[in-house]
Amino acid sequence: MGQALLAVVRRDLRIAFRRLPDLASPLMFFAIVITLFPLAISPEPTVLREIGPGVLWVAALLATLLALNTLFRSDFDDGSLEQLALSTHPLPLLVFGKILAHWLISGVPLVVLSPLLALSYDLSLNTLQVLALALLIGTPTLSLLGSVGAALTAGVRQAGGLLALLVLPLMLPVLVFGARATTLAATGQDPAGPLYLLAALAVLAVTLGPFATAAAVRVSLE
Amino acid sequence: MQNTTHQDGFDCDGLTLWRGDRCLFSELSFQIGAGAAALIRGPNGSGKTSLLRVVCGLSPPEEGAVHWMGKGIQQQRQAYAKALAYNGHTDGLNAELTPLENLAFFCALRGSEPASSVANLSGLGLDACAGLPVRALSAGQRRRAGLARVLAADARLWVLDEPFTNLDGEGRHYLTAQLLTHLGNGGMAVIASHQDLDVPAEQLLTITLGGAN
Amino acid sequence: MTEFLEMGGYAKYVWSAFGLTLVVLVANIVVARQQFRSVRTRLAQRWANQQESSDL
Amino acid sequence: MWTWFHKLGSPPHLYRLAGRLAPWLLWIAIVLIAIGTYGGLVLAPPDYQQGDGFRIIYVHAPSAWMSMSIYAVMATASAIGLIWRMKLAFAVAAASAPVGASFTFLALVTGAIWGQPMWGTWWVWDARLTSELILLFVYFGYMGLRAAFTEVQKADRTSAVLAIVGVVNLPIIHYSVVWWNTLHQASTVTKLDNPSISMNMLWPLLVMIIGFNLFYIAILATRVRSEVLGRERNARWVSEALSDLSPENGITA
Repeated sequence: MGQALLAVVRRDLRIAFRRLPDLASPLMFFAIVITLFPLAISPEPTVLREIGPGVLWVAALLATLLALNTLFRSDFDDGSLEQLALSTHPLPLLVFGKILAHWLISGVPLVVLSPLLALSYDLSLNTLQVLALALLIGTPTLSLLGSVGAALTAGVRQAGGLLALLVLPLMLPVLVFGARATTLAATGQDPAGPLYLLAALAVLAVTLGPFATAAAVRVSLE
Repeated sequence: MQNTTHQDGFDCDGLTLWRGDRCLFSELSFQIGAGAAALIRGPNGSGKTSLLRVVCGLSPPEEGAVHWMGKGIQQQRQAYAKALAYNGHTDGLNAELTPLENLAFFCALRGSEPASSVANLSGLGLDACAGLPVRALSAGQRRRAGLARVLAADARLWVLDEPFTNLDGEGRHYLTAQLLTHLGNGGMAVIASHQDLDVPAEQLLTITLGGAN
Repeated sequence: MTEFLEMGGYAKYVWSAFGLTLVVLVANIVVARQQFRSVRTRLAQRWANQQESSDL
Repeated sequence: MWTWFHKLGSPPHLYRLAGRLAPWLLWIAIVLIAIGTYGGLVLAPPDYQQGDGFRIIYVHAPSAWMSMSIYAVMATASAIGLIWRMKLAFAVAAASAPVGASFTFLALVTGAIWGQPMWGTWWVWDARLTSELILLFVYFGYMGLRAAFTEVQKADRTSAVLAIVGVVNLPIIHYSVVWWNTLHQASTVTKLDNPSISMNMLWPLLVMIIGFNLFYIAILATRVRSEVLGRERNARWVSEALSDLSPENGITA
């Protein structure tokens, strides 16, 4: 059982590293969106400190959304998704492998990159740590929820806008708790409450998500 | 076509499928036992591919059921998956990986030996391009790599969609030989194709689609 | 009567809310019937065409 | 009991039943809504705090209630469709979505109108209004996904999965919005809570809610007939149903 999961993760990581530009574009997008706001609002450190956490989390959400397109589309087009569905191993497990690989190539770089970019928002070291921790807990949920939308729109051409409309409402709780945790840290308060809520969302997403995504894959393959 | 479910074989019972406005086939029933192959013929767009996808359990029919060893395939998804090897129009190979990597992945999924996949690759004359990413392969080579997966899966039931397209004479010969040995060992096959299968008549069941509506 | 219409100073809020409700309810009825009628006529024509082509 | 449920599953039966029920349901709904409106606008005393402004609740609360219950109907119908393969359940879900979206929009705007005198602005990030707004996006997402597929069967099953995923997530989204709203309670003192409701204020509200529900079912009946015709267009009974080409209206109102 675990073998199959590892096989899927290894395969997806190998494919991802063969197409580095696809890997890098969500991260570049994340960085660019973050640099827009000081230009749009103001370079004042006090202002940036206040909007920093929110901007970083919205940018993280949009970057994850961008990265979702590569999750099922190529496998749907070249027929490997059919082979996964016809495999002897349960589809939710294989789909979980794909989502895990997707998180490793899109979520984890966000966790690593965000504190560096957050420096430009003059946030304290403690805030950067909490931001990274909150993203570490929140991005798996984003990938799991997003994968349901990605599977449902795998067969749809130019599904970009539709995918956003389907998935962003589902991601709101993560945005609310994640941004709140970071803001609490930025204002020197204890961010434990929202972090626990984020963790609760993650547990819920990990247990239910793969089954929903597997059902979505089966339906889009019909 | 009697509708009794064949105890140790494969059968379709009263299959009906619509595609939007058109009825592709209705009340379609056939069965094959060990060593037999079903050839699905019919003009383009007559629903051959759709029928194969129903046979694999990928898409549910409007009415009717597919049985394997006398039991409905929806009730034994894992056992049926073990017995089945499917190759559709697209060969299910990722373009960035090499044929060998693709095959190794599917063998790992099936828990079968990767060594057998290497043998199949060479048998299908793919040694030269085993190291190239699939996107650099010709359509014929891609088709051979897809068939290599079917051969490596050592499944009892082959479901192949136009396996001979893009294959040259030598490839066709090799595939037919493999098919005959597969049937010889009690295997079964459901194949959609425009070409004839030179399989002995008593082992061949031909089903023509497209005349129905 | 005018006192009633004033709604204690909230006239424009209360009447705009009830007015919009009326619009949405009527719109639902009209759209539902329109859709039903257009599906019927479309299918009736299609059925008529089929009859014609099979009588040839 | 099961024969009733099974008979509902046969398209011609449902088509005729819906045809007969729709006019009656609609008339009863219109009468109830008229009574509720009269009760709400005339008979009910003004609220001691909000004066006559509170009367907007008689349209805001029922439509907010409908927006959520219709989505629940869609999710249940989708589950029935996926589990028991009842095509008509998908027809109910497909028919309900636009009606649900219209009630969500109505709840959103009447909520904003109701809040305006209190807050002085046309939009405030109140927990319930924000949840209604998100629900409207969810409805548009459902209808958008359904429109992305030309083939009815594909659209049905894909949107069914979305509806079920949605109904699981909606409570979580709502409570995270409420949680978020309480954080910023300090800045906006207002909250869209129901004023204390006395009996002669309450009965018009209940009448309105029942009226809205019957209205929804009446509209659903006609819309399901269209969906059923569309899905069964090749069945023999459809040609018979169409043979009387007289414009037999779904709704005689």
